[in-house]
Order: sequence, then C-alpha cells, then structure tokens
Amino acid sequence: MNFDFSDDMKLLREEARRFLAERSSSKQVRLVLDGKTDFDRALWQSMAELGWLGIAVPTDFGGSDLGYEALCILAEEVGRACASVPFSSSVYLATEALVLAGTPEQKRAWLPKLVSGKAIATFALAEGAGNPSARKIKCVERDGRLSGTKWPVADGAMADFAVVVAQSADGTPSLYLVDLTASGVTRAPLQTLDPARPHFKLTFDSVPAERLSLDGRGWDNIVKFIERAAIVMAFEQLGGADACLASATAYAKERYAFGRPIGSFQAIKHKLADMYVGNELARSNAYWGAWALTKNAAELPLAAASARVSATQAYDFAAKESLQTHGGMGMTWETDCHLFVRRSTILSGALGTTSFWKDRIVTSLEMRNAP
Amino acid sequence: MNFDFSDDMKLLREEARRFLAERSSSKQVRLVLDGKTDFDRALWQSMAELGWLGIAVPTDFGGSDLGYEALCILAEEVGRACASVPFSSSVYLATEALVLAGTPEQKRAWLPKLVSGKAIATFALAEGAGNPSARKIKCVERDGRLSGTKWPVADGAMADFAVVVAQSADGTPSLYLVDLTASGVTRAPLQTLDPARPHFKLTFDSVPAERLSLDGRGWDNIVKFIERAAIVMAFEQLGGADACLASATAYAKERYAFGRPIGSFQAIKHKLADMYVGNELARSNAYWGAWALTKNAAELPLAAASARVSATQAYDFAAKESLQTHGGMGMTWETDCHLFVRRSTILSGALGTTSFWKDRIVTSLEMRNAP
Amino acid sequence: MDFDDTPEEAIFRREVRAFLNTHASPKSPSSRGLRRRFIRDAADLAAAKAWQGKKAAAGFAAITWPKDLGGRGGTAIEQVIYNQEEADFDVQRGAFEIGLGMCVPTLMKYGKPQQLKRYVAPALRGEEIWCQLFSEPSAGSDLAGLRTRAVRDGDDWVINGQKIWTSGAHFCDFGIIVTRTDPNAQKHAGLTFFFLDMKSKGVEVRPIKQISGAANFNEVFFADVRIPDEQRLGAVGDGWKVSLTTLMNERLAVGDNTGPAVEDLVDLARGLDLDDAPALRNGAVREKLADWFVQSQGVKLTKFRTMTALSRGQTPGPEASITKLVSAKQGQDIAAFAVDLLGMAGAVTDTELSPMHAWFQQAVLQAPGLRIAGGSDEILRNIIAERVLGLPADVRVDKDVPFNALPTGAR
Amino acid sequence: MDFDDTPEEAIFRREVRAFLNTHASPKSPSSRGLRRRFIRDAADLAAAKAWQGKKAAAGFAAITWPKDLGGRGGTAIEQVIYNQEEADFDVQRGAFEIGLGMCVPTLMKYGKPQQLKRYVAPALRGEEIWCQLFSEPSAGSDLAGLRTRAVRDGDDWVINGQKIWTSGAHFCDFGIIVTRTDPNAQKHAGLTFFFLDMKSKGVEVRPIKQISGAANFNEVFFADVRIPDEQRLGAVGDGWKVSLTTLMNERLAVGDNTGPAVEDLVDLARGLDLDDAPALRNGAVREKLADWFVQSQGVKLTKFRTMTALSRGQTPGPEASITKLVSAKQGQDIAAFAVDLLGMAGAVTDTELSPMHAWFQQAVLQAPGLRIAGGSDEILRNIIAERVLGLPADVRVDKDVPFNALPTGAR
Repeated sequence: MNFDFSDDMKLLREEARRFLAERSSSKQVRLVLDGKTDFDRALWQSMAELGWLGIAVPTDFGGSDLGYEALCILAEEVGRACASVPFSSSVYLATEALVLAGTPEQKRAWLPKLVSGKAIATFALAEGAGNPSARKIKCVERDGRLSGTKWPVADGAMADFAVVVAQSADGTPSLYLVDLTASGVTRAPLQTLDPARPHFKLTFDSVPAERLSLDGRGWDNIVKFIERAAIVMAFEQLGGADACLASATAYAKERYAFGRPIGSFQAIKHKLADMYVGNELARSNAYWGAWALTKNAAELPLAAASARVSATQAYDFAAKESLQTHGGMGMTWETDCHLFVRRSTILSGALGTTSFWKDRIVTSLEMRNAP
Repeated sequence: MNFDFSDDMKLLREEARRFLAERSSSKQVRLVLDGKTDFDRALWQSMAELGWLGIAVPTDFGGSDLGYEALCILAEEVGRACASVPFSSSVYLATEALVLAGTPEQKRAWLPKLVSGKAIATFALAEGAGNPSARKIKCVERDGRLSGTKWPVADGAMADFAVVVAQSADGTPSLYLVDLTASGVTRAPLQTLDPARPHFKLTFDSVPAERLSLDGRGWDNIVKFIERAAIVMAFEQLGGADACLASATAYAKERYAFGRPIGSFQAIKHKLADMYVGNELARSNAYWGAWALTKNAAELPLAAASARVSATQAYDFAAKESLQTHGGMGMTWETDCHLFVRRSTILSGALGTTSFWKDRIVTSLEMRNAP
Repeated sequence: MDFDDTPEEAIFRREVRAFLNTHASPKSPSSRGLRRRFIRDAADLAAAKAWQGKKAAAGFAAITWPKDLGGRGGTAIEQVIYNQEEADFDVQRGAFEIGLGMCVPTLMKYGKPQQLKRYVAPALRGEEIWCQLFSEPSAGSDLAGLRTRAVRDGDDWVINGQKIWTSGAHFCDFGIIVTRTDPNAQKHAGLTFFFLDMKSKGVEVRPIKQISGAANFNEVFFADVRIPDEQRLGAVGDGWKVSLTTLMNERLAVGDNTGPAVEDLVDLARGLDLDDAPALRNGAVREKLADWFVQSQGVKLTKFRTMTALSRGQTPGPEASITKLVSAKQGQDIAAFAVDLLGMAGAVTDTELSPMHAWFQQAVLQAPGLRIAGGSDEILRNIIAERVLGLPADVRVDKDVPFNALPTGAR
Repeated sequence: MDFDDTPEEAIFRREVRAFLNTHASPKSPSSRGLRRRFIRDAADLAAAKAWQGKKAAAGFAAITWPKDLGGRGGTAIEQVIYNQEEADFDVQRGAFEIGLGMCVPTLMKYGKPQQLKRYVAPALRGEEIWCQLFSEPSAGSDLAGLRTRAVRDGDDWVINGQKIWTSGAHFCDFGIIVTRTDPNAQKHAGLTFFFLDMKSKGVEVRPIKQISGAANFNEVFFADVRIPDEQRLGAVGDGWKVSLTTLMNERLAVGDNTGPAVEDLVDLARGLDLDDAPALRNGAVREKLADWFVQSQGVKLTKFRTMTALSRGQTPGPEASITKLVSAKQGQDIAAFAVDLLGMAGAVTDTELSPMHAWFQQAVLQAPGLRIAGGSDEILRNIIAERVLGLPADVRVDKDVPFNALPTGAR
C-alpha cells in the first residue's frame, strides 16, 4: 500500500507551487482577465524552460518523460494559481493526443516544438451546447480536408494547430491534426465567464487535415482519450478548490465581526470544514485517477469519471462558498474570489456536463456489479 | 387576497390541538407501538363524538359538512400528535371515496356508521413495492367478485370494509367496496417501521365487491382521487414536522453543553432555522392544496403534488434533525424522536414515492409552460 | 381562503392598471434576461425620475404615507397590489427604493416638521434622491462595528471616515448616515445618526467594480465633512436605535429574486439535447425542476400569507427573511445547473449564442451578491433562529466593552 | 503510487489469510443485511471470547503492542492488513474493540508494571473484557462537563453518580472511568481517572433500549462504590489529560459504516420497477448513485492515504474524522432513499418481504445513532475546523469558572 506521491513528485509539487505563486500571481492573471494580453506568454516560456510542457513526453521528442503523476502534479499547481496559460489545451489534450496517436512523422514535426514552447496547440471537440456525443459531431473530413464549426475552443487564437474531432468519410468520428494558420480557418473570439482563459469559435472551410490514429477507432476511443484528460483536469480543479479553501480560511481568521474572528462562528467553521471534506474526497479520487492513468488500469473509466465528478463538485462548492465567506469583499472585482468562480465554471463544463460523467460512473458500476 | 384559514377554522385547530395533546400523548401512542393494542379506540370514539370523522361529510349522512379546510386542519393536528388512529385510511381515503363515488345506497349504508365510529374502513392500493401504476394492479374483479393480494394496507385488521383498487372485467382499474368480514378475506399482519400504525397484507379469494363510480373511469380518475388524499396527508405530515421543530427547539433551549444552551451554537441554530424554513414552505404549499381542494381548482394536480413533495421533504428533514439535535437522548426508545422518524417514513411512502410526485409536478409544468 | 381581491382591492387594482396602461408599456416575454434593477447611465436616471414624477402626480408614489406628506393614506396591501401590477410593466425602478423605502421613512420618524416639509415631497416626486450610508469596510454583518467618526464642533459635526456599498451614491442628493460619536462607549451606545447633503465639501464618491463588471455601488469617503447639528436624527448616542428603524423598513422592502426562475429552466430543458434526448425527459433534470418549483412556489405562497397578515393590519415578522434566504440560494443553484446543462458551451456569455441572452450566465456572477447583500445567508439564519424560534443569541464578546477596546482583525 | 503490498506486507497478509482460512469461515454474499456488530446473547459472547483466544494464541490479537505484553511488536499497517482480511470472515467481533482499542492502551500508558502484568494478557486473550465509563446524561459532546463524584476516603475513593452509553457494561469485567474530584476547580481541572472492577459493590448496570429496539448500551449507576487509590491512572486532577489518551485511540479505531452501501443500492435499483421501467435506468436514481459512489470511494481512498501515512510511521491526524462524518450521513441518506424507492412497501420490515432481509429498513433506525455516537456531526466539523484548518475555537464561557458555578439546563 503506497497511495501517495513519491518524494520526488512532492519536490516537484513544491517547486511548481513556489514558482507559480511568484510568476502567476493574481496580478498577472488579471492582465489577461482585463484583456491586456491573450495569455501569460512569459510564464508559458518559463514553463517550457522548466520542462513542464513536455513533462510526460518521451525524451526522444525533447520531453522530460517524468510520467503522468508529474503531469497531474503540475496541473494541480496550474489550477491553484488560476494561471492564464493554455496548459490543458496544449499540454494534456493536444500534446497527449500526438503522443498517443501521432505517426512518427507527426510526432517529430510537432512534439519538440510543443515541448519547447515554440508551438501551442489546442483541442476542438464541442460544437455548441451539450455533452460529447458522436451524433453531435457535424464537422466532416473528406479527402483530407476538414469543414465545419467548433465552439467553444479554449485558446483557439494562440494555437498553431488543433486536434479536431470530426467525422471521417467512413463514418467513424476521428481525431485530426489541423494547422490553424492554413487558409480556410476563421477564428472568432467568444465572450465567456472566464476571460482569463480566452475561448474562440473556429470555422473550417475545406482545410487540410491529417488523421491521428488512436489505438482503436471511432467514438469509444475518443471518449477514452477524453477520460485521460479528465483525470489531469481533475487535478487542475482540485488545485483551484484548495486555493479557495486556503483563501477563505485565511480570511476567516483575519476578518473580525462582533468582536471576534468570523472563523470562530460555527456557520463559517462548519462551512469550511465541509469544504475541506469535499476537497479531500476529491483529492483521493484524483489520486486514484492518477494511479489508473499511470498503470493504464482497467478501472480507468470509473476512476476518471469519479475523479472528474468529485473535483467538479469540490471546486464548485469551494469557489462559491469562499466568495460567500469573504462577504461584501468577495463581491468586488479587486478581490480574487471571482477568478476562481470563473475558472471553476469553465473547467466544469470543459469536457462535458457533470451528468455525463455521473452517467458513466453508473454504467461502470452496472458492469462491475452485473449479476 | 386572503391566504389564511378563517377564524372559525383557527378555533377548530386550537380545539383539536388541545384535545389531542391531552388524549393522544406519546404515552398513548406507545401503547400501540408496543403492541398492547391495535389502535387508540378510546381516542377514535371521542373523535367520532366531536364530529371529526365526518368533518367533510354532508349532514344528510350524519356528517358535520365543515368542508375540506376543516378536514385538513384535523389532519394536521392528528399528525402533530402522531396519533395512533386510522384517520387517513378511514376518514380521508375510504370515507372520501364513498362521498365522491358511492351510490346513494352505498352512502346510506356506510357513511353514518363511519361518521359515528361504528365502522372503520381503509383503502387498499399497493400490491408490494413501487409507485401507484395501472400496470401494477393485479387484483381483478369478475362477476362482482374480487381476487388478489394487497400489501401493505394500513389499518387492514380493524377495518370493516376496504376501498380496493382492482382491474374490472372491461380492463379499466376501478374502486371497489369490499366487506372485509366476508369469507375469502385473509388478513395477515406485517411488520413495518411504524408499529404505531399497524399494516397488513390482505388476500382476497373471490370476495363480493361493489364497484364505486368516480366521475370518470379508469386509472386517471384513481390518480385524481389519490391527489385529493395527498393534500390532506400533506397536512398530517406538516403537523408532524412542526411537532419535531417544537421538540428540537425546546430541547435546544434546555440542554446545556460547554456552559451554555446548545441552542446558542450556530450548528444547532442554523439547523433549526432550516427546519423552520422547510416547514413554512411546506405549510404554504399545503395551504395551496387546501384551497385547490375546496375550490376543486384546475390547478389541483400541481397543488397536490407540490403540497405532497414539500411536506414529505419537510417532515423527513425535521424528524431526522430533531433526533440529531437531541443527541444521545434521541437514540433512546424512551425519548419520542423516533415516533416521528417512524411516522414520517410511513407517510412518505404511503401514496407513492417522492419521485412519483415530483414527476407529476414537472408534467404539470410542461403543460402549463407549453410553447 | 382565496386568492381574490376584496371588492375594494379590486377597484384599486383596476385604477392602478388603468394608470399603468396609460403611462407605461407592458413587459414582453423577450425582455427576459434583459431585466434590470440598476441605473446605468444618465438616460436611465432621467427615465426613472420622469416615471417617479408621473407616479407621484397620480398619487401612487407612496401609497401608505399620510396625505399631508404627499402620500395616498392607503393600506399596505394597496402598496403590494401596486407593486404587483407595476412589475408587469417595463419601467425604470430601483433609483428610489432605498430613499423612499428606508431613508425618508426614518426622516419622517425623527425629523423636524420643517425638514419634512422641505424634503419629503421632492423625494416623492423623484426630484431628489436619497442614499443610505451604513456599511463600512470593517462593519458589514456587524454593522454596529462601524468606525466613521463624528466630532462636535460648535453647531456642526465633523465627519471623517469611509462608507461602502452605498447604492446610487453617485447620483444621490442626500444621504442618511450613522456615525460613531463616542468610541469610549459600548459599541451600540456610541453612535449618532444624521442626514446630509451629498454635495457637501469633503464627500468623495468612488464606484466599486463588482465581479459582474458593473458598478452599482460606491465607496464614499468623508474628509472633514461638516453636518449641522440641525440634521441630527435622534439623540446623540441613539444612532443604533434610529438605524433599527431604517433596517426594519429594509426587511419590509426585500425584493424578489431577479434572476432566472424554474419556468426559465423548463424552457431551457425543453429545447436542449442532453445525451441524445431532450433534457426535460431526463429524470435527474425533472427531479431538480420539481425541487425548485416546490421551493419557489412555497416562497411565493408564503408571501401571500404575509400579505394576508398585512391586509389584516398585522406587522409581518422576520419570517420575511425566508424569502431572501431561499430565493438567493435557489437563484445561484438554478444558474449553475443551467450552465452545467449546457455542457461545454455553458460558460459562453455571448448574448447571440447563449440561450435567453446569456441570462443564466449573467446570473452566475450576480447570484453571489444576493446571498450577501441585505443580510447574508448566515445572518438570516441567525435572525430566524433568534427572533422566530426564540433560540438564545450567540455568545457576545462585544457587549460590555468600550468600542475602542474591542479586538480587530487584519481585514 | 500503487495499491500493492510491499514484499514484507504481502508475506504478512498471506500469513493472516492462512490463519483465517484455518480457523474461520468466509462471509457469504447472502449474509448481507445480517451483519452484526454487537453481542446479543451468551452464545455470541462465548463465540467472541473463543475467537479472541485463537487470535491471541496465534499472535494476532494486538499486532502493534510490545511482545512482552503479549503483542506482536508489529507495525500499524500490519494491524490494518489484519483487519482488512478479518473483515472478509464471519467472526464475532465487537466485544473487544473498546477494551483493547481504548481502555488497555490507557492502562499501558498510566498503569503500574504489576497492573500491566495482571490485566493486559487476560484482556488480550479475551478472558476479561473492559468497558469505558465516560459519557453522562448531562455530559455528551461536552464530556468534560461530567458530574460523577469521587471523594477520597483513606486509601479508597468513593464514587457516586451515573454514566451512560457504556457499550457492553453488562458483560464487562473491568472499566475505566473519569470522575470529578474537585467541583470547585475549573471544569477540565477537577477530574481524576481510575479503573475499577465492574463487579464492585454499588455498581448497577441497566440496559438502554435504543430506537432500533436493541439494547447494546447501558446506563451504569454508582452508589458509594469504592475504588482503591492504587487504581488511579494519572495524578489527581489530571483526569482530562488521561481521557484524551483514550479518546485519541478512539479516533484511530473509528469503524466503517456497517449499513447498506452504494453497491447494495445498485442491486436494489436493478431489480426494482419504478414507473414501469427499472429504477436503475432513471436519471435521478443514477445521479444519486454516482454522487454516493464518488463519496464512498473518496472515503475509502482517503483511508488508503491514511494507511500510507501510517506505514511511513506518521500519526494520522483528525483528518480521520472525515470518514465518520461522511459515512454516517451517507448511510442515513442511502437508507432513506432505498425506502423511498420502494414506495408504498418501503416501510415494511418483514425480512421475508423486504429486499435484502429489510436491511435498508433496519438502517433507517440504526443510522441516526452513527451520526451521534463517537462524536456527532457537529463536533466532528468543529474538530476539522479547529485542528485541521486552525480556525479559532468557539467562545468558551466554561473555561475560567469553577465547575460548580457553571449554568446548567433542565436536561
């Protein structure tokens, strides 16, 4: 029984936490939030230099090859810092897609650039409202050219290429690599609840597209790919939830009302205790996911859905109730509570609704408990 | 705008509350709970003398004809006292069925007896687990004789006759009047969570049965009948929920811990505030139901389902959290908390699951909001 | 028990309806998601003032106030009827709620006759707007912990300090303010209440940007602002008692949830595809809809019960706290649920792309404020527990101590 | 990160498994709903003692205790492994958890060498059973508010008063007890700790009938019971400190939820018809199942994290409170949900008619106790807030006052 990260990994976590606390303070996040810049380029470049953008990429392609536990740890810290970087889009969605399904040529062409920060990529799945679903994919590829519309796509403007889910000529949904600088690509900005992570609408009009080959083919394999990302995203959500708890706890100790710290009132104490409980349950489920990802375990679908649901619930509660704990101050633009409310909302929906993942949990249980 | 009971009705409520506080103390309820007797006969007879058993029955049949508001008020007080009497079975289910659907002969034969307490009746709907559903009714009537099994049936042993839901020869579910003293009727006691309201399994083997004629026929009309009873039962639940709140509030004022009343701790205060809120929302919805019942309003289905769901939720929360507020004492047989936990459980299921009623609410909303 | 008006109420309602039909336009269903409570610009302000003038001219501006002060001398239930009817029309409200609902009533109770003569009528006609200067950065839920100082100097008082969350301070003409005049007294005992001209020298108003991006509230700074003693309301040291008058009126004025409601969610779920079927057919969605309907219907009907009490001349108690406690949280939950239901596009706030002009998304950022302003969830539960259920108060460490000896925190 | 044993742990686990396979029968799936924690009769007690004897003989009775006291001198993780394996077998446990988990460890810390020699081994072999006499009718969550008096008389102390919730007092041989020796001291300062022979003159044990109908706990009355000063544990006035040793061990011994779990609900919903389709297909049912699975899996995995800390020699903190807080409430919710799902027949407790031997129905009456015993929900939240998050304690009015000057209530 060793259900914890190794000392090496803990060292990485501490390093990442210290680095991001300094380099991705809310002041920096607010530059993007306020539209002064589209993402934190300097931070991104530093992350590249630290080897973080290729943390789980084989060394052959310039990666650090430290494995998925390391990737999860970095995601947690990016989440804690609420950083304005395309970490999910580029690192644990697009880069992962290439690592898992790219041809040797594709990997050689793109992975070194992604790892070094010379290129950024994103993942284009959604076509408007709703859950991931084969039936909802209207983007089509015919003769190596892709057409259709994807929205919302996080980080779609700064990305050099996108991994796009589209229907192939033979009727199976597949992943395609699409150069976003090609002609026929239109990128329109979208307003969302989290301007610190810009989202876009991408329109493709007969744009060249290369098919990526996952292990198997079709929708089930795309879902498997999303499940893997959901585990890493659970860590990003967990980091955010923990930041909310830390902030609310600190505030409750320092803010006085009725002659004593508000943290001495049970209404606040018990709220924060519930937040802690939610976060710890989410942490345990996320660890399970990290284990499944590392071992490519048969339980991965259940672990991924559990990690995802637990983290979404924890972040949602922590973000809202941290703001509530801050009272009037929490309602002001200048206090950071809303950054986490925004980010938690974006991440909750990013890979499908909570009900989508809950349904997958029960489906797993049904199979496991089959009479 | 007059959304309150009249002064006359309030007087009736006070009278009923005073009377039941004295005549249906927990000591009396416990006689039934402990199996010393099958129900509180003396109380029942006094209720008959007060005219309560025929409170909404026309005077032609010996009733008081005070209308449905009065019936609701009495149900609330019966619930508050957690009384061990077949009030729901006999008064607002079986008697109501006769009032609504009996032939003049049937009414003359039974109503005066029911009103005077000389006869007791019950309503037999369930055939095992699940929600009310036409498909689940396996009891059949052929040539005026009824066969099948009904369980659980509240008060099935002390009842002289039952109003039974069964499939008629023409394939429409209907209500039948069945003399339970007839040969072919077997009554077996069931253990339930609330021994203070005995339940039974009734088996019919070709027993004479008279059809009652509701306004219309078939399942929809049976559901309409159940909806009416659900409104009155919501009052019974509300009374119980209020009793739990009163008991928890009193205890929280008198019980000291850490040198002060436990009711001065926000964990307790806010729990009781939530209980109060739940009860008041339930009260408002129940009043709506009483209004719909009195006016036979088009909104009755929605009002009934809302009253039912709101009251079930309030009673469930109040019963559990009142016990929790009582701490260790709440866990003892001698403290009354468990009487309400038991009663709330029985009443929650008595006319179908919460999800059955919630679904009916949304169905009403769908029709109301139709585009 | 019935939902109908009495004959007199019905006549009054028809009168109101006739006035509204003549002078205003009804709301259209498509204005859903575009409803507004706040004054955004000069045009809004002008429209609000014009509408208030019409109401005053027709005798609907302050229905329960005595006639000699420009009111109608009507009943509380008539005021409710007016509000119900006006809610169906697209008129600019909100600029006067605080002034007429809280400030002027306090003036009416504690002001001198000539002050009433001077100030009440212009306020009623919408010509002068009032604001309430109560909360401070370190005195929110614990209002009596306020620190803004007032020091006597001849016939004047000199005010120094800071107020916060002052709605509309940037367009208000007058304000009521509670200040600390004796820091050596116990905290509730050292307060004194005034009204002042917001154009006084030394008053500086700075807007507060809220998380929604809007700025409906202000910080107000006081640097040696002079208020004549003449404008003191109540005795020196009686400021807390006077404030309670204002706050009691606040509770009576508790507004409705202005965010998306159950019906909006039904419409959303009807049109939305969830896992290849309409979301409205999903059992989990139905369960939530039913829960929220029962809750919101309970709130609505509880208000009817309050109105019935009002119409019988009873004073509604703190039971009214139920409305805000339940509605604010429900608004937040409905918004979050809708955004989640929309899945990957849920967070998109483009009004062209997102259903109902992105109303649910806007509500995500507005709902948190409703759970805090005008009594947080936590304070409301305390009020219900103490004033309705009679449970003992929290242990108070700030009762028998001079204000300036109380411990304070870093925030 | 892995769930596997180290090689040493794997060897130990095999050893345990071999012992269990030889001496006990595995649980069968059909025993679901019939699991038991409590000793019901003499036969149960005899079975429990016999099993404990076998464990002791094989060296599994107290894995972490030192060898010279009859223990194995093993690690905490080995104890966890033993418990995991034993949980799969149908053995009578429960009679010794308090004695070996809480009482004897306290004796081991504060007792004299000859006392350890006399008492530890028989306890370990199951020959003598110990109970814990802490709670009182007016001292539950507030244990230090206890009133049972001990007065010095020569070489003895004379005890008068009443304890409550004493598990197994009717079959126990010895007990540990905390008493008030100085009512004039501050409440935590006036306590003294002893152990005593439960057969002493003046000890009367009365069973408490619980709401489930069972009587697993007792009231214990003390009328002039004499305890030799020899049997005092810790100094006079140090009883609170000694009690904390016992209570810390209680937290380590926090048991699992013994009621129905998510998997049971899956089985129920699979077979149940809800509105003419299997309940397992209903979206609302699926949503609940997922919520509870995520929660219970989170608890289970959190325990794995605690075990990992244990295996590294770290002391688990009050984080363990999470387990009880979450599991107890979840158990209550699952039971209520299942009963509701069964609709009109939900409340039927006939084991022939109700699914899984009416296990869900039994849980309705057992779950409330789990939310109260061993630290109520409210106390656990306080513990988490104060000891994990470092939030300030509640205002204590009972700290600087003599115990006998504290206000008390009617209950």
